[in-house]
Amino acid sequence: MTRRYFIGYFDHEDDILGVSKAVCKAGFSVADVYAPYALHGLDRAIGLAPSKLPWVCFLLGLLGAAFKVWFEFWTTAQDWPINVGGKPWNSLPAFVPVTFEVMVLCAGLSTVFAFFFVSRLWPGKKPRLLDPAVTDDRFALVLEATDATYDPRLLEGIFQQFHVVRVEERVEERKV
Amino acid sequence: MRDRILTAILLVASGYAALAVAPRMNGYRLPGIHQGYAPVQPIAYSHRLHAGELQVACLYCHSAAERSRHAGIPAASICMNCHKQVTASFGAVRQEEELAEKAKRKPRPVVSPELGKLYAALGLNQTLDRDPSLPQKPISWVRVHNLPDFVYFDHRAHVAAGVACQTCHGPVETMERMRQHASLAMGWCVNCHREANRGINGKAVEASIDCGTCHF
Amino acid sequence: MATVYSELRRPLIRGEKSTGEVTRDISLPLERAPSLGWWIAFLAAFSALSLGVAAVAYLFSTGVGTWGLNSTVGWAFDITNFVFWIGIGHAGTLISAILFLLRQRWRTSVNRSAEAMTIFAVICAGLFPLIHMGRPWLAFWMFPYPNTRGSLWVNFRSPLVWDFFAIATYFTISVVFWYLGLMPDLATIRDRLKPGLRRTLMNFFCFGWDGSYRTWSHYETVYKLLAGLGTPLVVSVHTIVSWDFATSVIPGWHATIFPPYFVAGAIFSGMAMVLTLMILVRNLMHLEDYITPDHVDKMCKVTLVTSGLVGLAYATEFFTAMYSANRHEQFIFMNRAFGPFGWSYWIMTSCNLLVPQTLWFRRIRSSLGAVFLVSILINVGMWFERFVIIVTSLHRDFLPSSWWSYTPTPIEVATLVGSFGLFFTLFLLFLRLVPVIALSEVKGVLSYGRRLKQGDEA
Amino acid sequence: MADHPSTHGDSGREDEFPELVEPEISPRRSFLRAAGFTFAGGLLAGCSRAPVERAIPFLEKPEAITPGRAYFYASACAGCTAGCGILAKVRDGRPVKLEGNPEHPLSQGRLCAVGQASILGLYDSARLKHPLKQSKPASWEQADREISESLAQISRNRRGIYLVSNTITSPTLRRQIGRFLDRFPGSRHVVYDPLSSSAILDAHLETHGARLLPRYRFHKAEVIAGFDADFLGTWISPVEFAAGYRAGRSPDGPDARFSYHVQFESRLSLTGAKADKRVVIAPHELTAALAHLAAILSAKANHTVKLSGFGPAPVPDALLAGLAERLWEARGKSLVICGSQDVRTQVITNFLNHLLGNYGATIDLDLPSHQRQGADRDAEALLARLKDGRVDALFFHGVNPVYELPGWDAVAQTIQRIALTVSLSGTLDETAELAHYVCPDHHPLESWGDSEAVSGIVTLVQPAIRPLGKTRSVVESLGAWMGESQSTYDQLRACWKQDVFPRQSDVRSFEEFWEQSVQDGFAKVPPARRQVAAFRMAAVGNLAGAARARQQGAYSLALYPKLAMLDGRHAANPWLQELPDPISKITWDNYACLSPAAAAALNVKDGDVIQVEAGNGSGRAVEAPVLVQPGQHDRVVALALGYGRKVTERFARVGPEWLYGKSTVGPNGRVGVRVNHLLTFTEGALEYAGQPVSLRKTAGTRLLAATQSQHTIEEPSRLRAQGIQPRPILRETSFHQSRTGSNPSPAHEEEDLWPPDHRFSKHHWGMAVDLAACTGCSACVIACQVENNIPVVGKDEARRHREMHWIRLDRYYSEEGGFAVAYQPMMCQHCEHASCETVCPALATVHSEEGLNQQIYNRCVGTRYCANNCPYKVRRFNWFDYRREDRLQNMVLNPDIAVRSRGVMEKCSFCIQRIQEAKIEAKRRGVPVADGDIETACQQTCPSNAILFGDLNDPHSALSRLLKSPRRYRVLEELNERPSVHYLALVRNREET
Repeated sequence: MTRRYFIGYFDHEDDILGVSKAVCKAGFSVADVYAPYALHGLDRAIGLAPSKLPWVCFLLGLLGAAFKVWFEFWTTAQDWPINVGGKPWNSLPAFVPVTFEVMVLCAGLSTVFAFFFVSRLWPGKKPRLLDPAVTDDRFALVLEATDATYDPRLLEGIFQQFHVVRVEERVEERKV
Repeated sequence: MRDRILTAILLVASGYAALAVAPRMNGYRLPGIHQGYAPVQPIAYSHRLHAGELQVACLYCHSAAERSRHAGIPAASICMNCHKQVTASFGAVRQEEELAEKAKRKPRPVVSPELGKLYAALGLNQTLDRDPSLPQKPISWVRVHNLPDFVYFDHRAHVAAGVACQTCHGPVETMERMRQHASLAMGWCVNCHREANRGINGKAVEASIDCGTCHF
Repeated sequence: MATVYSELRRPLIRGEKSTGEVTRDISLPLERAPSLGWWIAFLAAFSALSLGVAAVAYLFSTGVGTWGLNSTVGWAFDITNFVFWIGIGHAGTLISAILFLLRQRWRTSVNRSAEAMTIFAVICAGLFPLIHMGRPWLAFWMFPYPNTRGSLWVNFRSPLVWDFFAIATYFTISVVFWYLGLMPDLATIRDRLKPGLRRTLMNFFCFGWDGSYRTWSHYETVYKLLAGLGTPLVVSVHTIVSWDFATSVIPGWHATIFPPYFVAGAIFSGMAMVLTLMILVRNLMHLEDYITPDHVDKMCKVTLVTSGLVGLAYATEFFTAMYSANRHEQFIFMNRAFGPFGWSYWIMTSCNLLVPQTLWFRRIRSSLGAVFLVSILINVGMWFERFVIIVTSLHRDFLPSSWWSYTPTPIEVATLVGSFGLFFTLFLLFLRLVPVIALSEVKGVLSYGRRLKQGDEA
Repeated sequence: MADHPSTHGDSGREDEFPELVEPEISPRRSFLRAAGFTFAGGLLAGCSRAPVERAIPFLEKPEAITPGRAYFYASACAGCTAGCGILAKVRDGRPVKLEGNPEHPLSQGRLCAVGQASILGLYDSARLKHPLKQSKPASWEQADREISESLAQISRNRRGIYLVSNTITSPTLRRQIGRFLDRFPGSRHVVYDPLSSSAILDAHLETHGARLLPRYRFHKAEVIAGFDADFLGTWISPVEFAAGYRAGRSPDGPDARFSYHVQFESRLSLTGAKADKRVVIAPHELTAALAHLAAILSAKANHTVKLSGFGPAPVPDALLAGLAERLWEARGKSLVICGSQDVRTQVITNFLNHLLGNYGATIDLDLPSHQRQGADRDAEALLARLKDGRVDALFFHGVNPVYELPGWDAVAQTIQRIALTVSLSGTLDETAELAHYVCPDHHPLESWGDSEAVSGIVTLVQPAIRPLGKTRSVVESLGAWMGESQSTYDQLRACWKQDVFPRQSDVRSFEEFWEQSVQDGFAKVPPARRQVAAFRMAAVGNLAGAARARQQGAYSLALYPKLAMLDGRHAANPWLQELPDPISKITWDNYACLSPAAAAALNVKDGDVIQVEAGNGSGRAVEAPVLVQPGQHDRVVALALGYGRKVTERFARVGPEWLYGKSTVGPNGRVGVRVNHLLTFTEGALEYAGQPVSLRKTAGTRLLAATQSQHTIEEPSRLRAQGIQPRPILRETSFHQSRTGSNPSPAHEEEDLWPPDHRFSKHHWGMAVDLAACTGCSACVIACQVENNIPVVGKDEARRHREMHWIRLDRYYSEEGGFAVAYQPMMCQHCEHASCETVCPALATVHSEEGLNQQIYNRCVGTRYCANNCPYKVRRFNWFDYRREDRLQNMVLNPDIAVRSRGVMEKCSFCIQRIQEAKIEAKRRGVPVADGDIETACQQTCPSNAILFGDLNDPHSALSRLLKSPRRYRVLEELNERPSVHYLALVRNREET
């Protein structure tokens, strides 16, 4: 299947924010924006849903903590109870620090791995480089030409409004 | 290029560190688990024959197990309790008798090569009497069950509690050559102690799993 | 976006940099051969490291007896260094996580190197619990793993096990956090390179980052989450380190004030170390536009506040001892200040309480040389704080019959020097291998304090 | 398990034991050190299989021996001449521990530090393994032939043959020597003791007409007045005396009694530390003090003897009058003893005891002691003869005069020049080095023998191991030179049949008597009563006004034996060298003790070297480091004997060798300095104290290895907070208070926030330490060291406060209410709420179901957190691999315990191996463990019975009963560690104020 993309390059943060908003307003749906740094308000501008990663963080953190507190209880009080300094078998207060650390570890690592997963990042992945400068000082707005409302002329007009540097159409062969 | 030099320097430095440490490491050895260890013994003594076929009780030879932490390897004199008379396998003796009958001569004494080593160790002559001119040389068995030195094991407690020898040593009565049957790892000991507290053959047993039971 | 910008705000980055200029400024040093200054610094650091490696090799081959410890003082330089380094390791996460959550945007210039500092400091810190062991080759026994010993686990009641988990977690999360921040910048570097091995390598390390906004959006969330996790983590780590002492029975250690006291002290020493390093980096890497006197000024203020906190803790300890009517407690504090190790106590108080008072003055804060000196003194003072806590408490505890003194051996001193060597070696390599300044973050704050001017143009 | 458990050599082979001389490296250490190194080398080694272990059974097993079981052989201790009965514990053919023989009337099952340590001498690789001729190995045949020929020749000419020995308590050897002297006309036996008491014997010759040493019966004494006699430490028979002393001082129970003990002394001795009242006087003031006391008492007794001319009383009259009053009240139940080597002083002492009616009561003359027989006069005469060239043959046994006696170093060449010099010493000591022949004696554990240390108690010495070298007992050697070839065993039996057996009438057959004696280890056979003449008043009359004329000097010298080193015969024993002196707490050295005032006057501090010169420029001087010793007379400098011996040169290699390690030996290459040349023969007695000396500060300093740095419980006043009581570590009460019960130790409130998860349902082992009984004699320290394979660390490590002893004797001085000393044995307290356990990350120290704080060496990773968190600081860390300097001495290792590797924490285990052994044996027999079945090593050896181990759970155990005492307390109770070790408050018999 062939996919057609319409790409506009911009040099300024305000322009990309503005054009994104304008394009959305005009009814286009933005395929993606490429930016050298995170822009505030862009996700709202292009209508990206909030990330669900906090849930991953919360649930896996909770899971890690639960496992760890159970594990500590099991090893100290059940599997092989050993009298340590006359402390009770179930020394729950003493289990808290490690539980907390494991919770943070699980939450943090799982969030990051989930992020890699949802963003499809892995070591050595071949990047979709629109322009080497998008990691330097250039912004790119990508629209996919599948939309019914797709009108290159209208787009060009909006782009011009926001000091577009270059406009490009790209055709990609993609397996579905 | 400079990075490579750097790498080289780092490697050389760690090499030197290793060199400083390595010579001191002689003799550092991990206590391993030697399950299945069955070394060749100086005399091919068969537990299968003695304990299995002939049903000699374990404690007949390893009598110290009742009174000492070590079960002990029997003195050669214990062997001689039987092997004063029995000098070779029944088959070999029969064969010689038959041959002698055929040749119409007195049967010659038959000594199996393995028992010959025993007699040699004791310095016995042809008629199995002590010959002072022959040197005595104790038999140097290879220890099969070696616990690390930081483990204290006492046969007395186990024999008194009624633990069967086979529980730890395995089916000795089937072993041609003695073999380490169990892992003798700490977990193996501990788990047996845990179970033993439920009683051995209906007899209440006190098998502590305190560390100080074995380690001091 | 009808945002109103304050005119009072001064730009965070000086020199009217454009985004591209930022990229070039930060990337160029990585592409150039190292300067002579770098080489001198590196050689010095590496020599110190080698000395430390030799000392540790000797320690491993001969025994802990090569240190000056004894039956009464079982910890001294080893754990002092450990707590010292772990304290240093707190500023990075503080700057990247807590200041991030507090929306202190000036952090962007320093967070990368502060985080790197954290990681290297934690590496240095983590080494000491390992090498202080009598049988370091058995250190893995600290970790609960199923084993052939009937599954003998670890003692979860022991603060050392807590420590092990805390440091392991802190190190992991710090590395992940740092690396996450590094990914977009590595992509920037990659895109400046010609196709080849280095570019492939860079792409490998940046996970094929392409600046897609879907990724950026998740990235922002993850960054925020990690910052959220890192904040309690950083507090917990030094809290747990303080529990090594606070849960014991030794007077001078057994104090409920220890967790906040240690955390404040850690931030204090960490800030001092950040100041030391930033002033060095600024000059070494010519980052005058990115690390500005404003940054130094802000960090000085944080240092001043934490110095006050630490001072309060010192005073509280003494007050508690006096108020407690506990004879052991009272003695240990008298002994701390006026006993045989009194000198270390007075080094500690003068460096940690008196010296930072100079930071009240703008003239001092704006003089980088003065700040550099102050920060070094604070580092010295904070090292002695740990020494005071550990050694003076141990050397005269309950039974006078076992009172004893402590003198370090050259092996211990070499180990301390070696840990600095390791730290600076790693830090100098860091300067050469990755962008010292978080490109993608600095680019985000370029407009800060200069929009008004642009608006005028428009 | 240094042995290979089932490894038993054929006991019939001749060459068996020489193998032991170079034992294979014990696998224990390499194993423990095990678990390898994560470095490559470690990994490689880890891949290989452990070395093949061999198990060599007996060819013919002796009926009575089961491998792996310990057997006890009754014998006699040869650590000194006190002749305590011992049991030698033998495991798989090697003696591993000595314990007192509980049946023995002298030691009563106890042993002192020296006795405990003496077993190490058996495995001393420096012991001679064959005879020497001119320092070169020779065969026995050659040596015997040549000595016999030489003897015959000398004897034909009736020239001077001298056999020099120390006190010989062995009837068999005495008999053999008698025969030897008869066989060679012109031969004489000279007996001297390096630690002489000859003045006591000489005084009794004057007062009672017999040169003998009485037997002192401390348990009968209610008032004891000691004058420079360290009877609890080093004087004559300390174990027997300490046991007797203790028997007279038991403050608990309905039949409580507590003797009153006054000690007059010039330096702080162990005995003075224990005394209820301690009076510091200079050595030369002793006579006057005794004379004045005698004058008061003779007045009370309405005697007319005048004792004047001894100068003014050196102590306040009231003090003497008070003491006299108490002594007089306790007539017949008092005891005056004096350690002086001045015969006049001893005569006055005898007179005092006579006045008090102590002869026949607390002093036994009928069954006297043989523990000191030396006649210093003879030794002095022999030296003169040697110088005159009137000596042709010299035999030395048990003495080392070249080291021990003054003037002998000057005759070294003479000794080599005379016709025949034979040393019977087992080691190449200073005298043996000069001898033409050295015919080494067995170690006492290798030989048959006997000992009659006290009349009527004949102890058998039986071998516990085959001789490790080609040595020969003295009895046999003497026999060989007389042309006889009887074995020692035969000689012994012959002697017993002739002399010992007839003394009794209970057993008819000698064989039966012999069997019984071998089993018991001794025979109680009182000799026929020997009539001792009544007290001769004339002896006292002669004294009047005859105080010894003395030169006056700035300082007077006191040469004294240290508890562990005595006369230096055990100087090669590293255990004794490393034992902290209970007074000074210093190891591996001797030093010049000066009082604080004297040190201030000389402007010296600990470790500054001073020169002590005697005899005004006669060259008799010694340089020694200063030790500031409280409790010492201001004009006295005290130096310990027994140091600076050549055998200590071996200790240059003791302890770990590392970059900053310092050698154990001093600049002279030896441990300490020899001071014996400062001794003098004065009026026919070796004089130890009272000689005038001059002191001079030198530029040098020496490091002293002390194991304690703070000497008082009170904090330094500069650091003491206002209104704070001293730490409740050591409690003290007076006998009166403890009687009236006005000193109850309030039981500490025990509150628990935790659920009671840990009840000790079976046993709960605990211990009680009675501070009233403890004398600080340190026997427990060595007993523990032997029992528990505790390494020797060397001086440098001791100086770094890394000594490894599991039990230490905390010694506290107190200045309040007069100078006082208190001892507190401190070992692991086995706390129920042990703070060490909680902090160990690896579960290497945990609590047992029986209340023991267990240390699992092989699990220990060595964080030292436990030691830091121990309020009692009783944990010991293996900073290095502490190997034995003498590998042969690995033979003494207790095979039931691990040897700890480097990097591992260790501490008192309550002798868990003994607990396990008792439990397993009980299990085997099917009976419960009975109270008293388990004795820890420290308890077992304690001469004053200060330590009691037992089951706290058993309300009827001796321990539980003892702990009902109001004196009971626990150290640092307020920390709620709940120690299982309880202490009983120190008691002193103090006048109430």
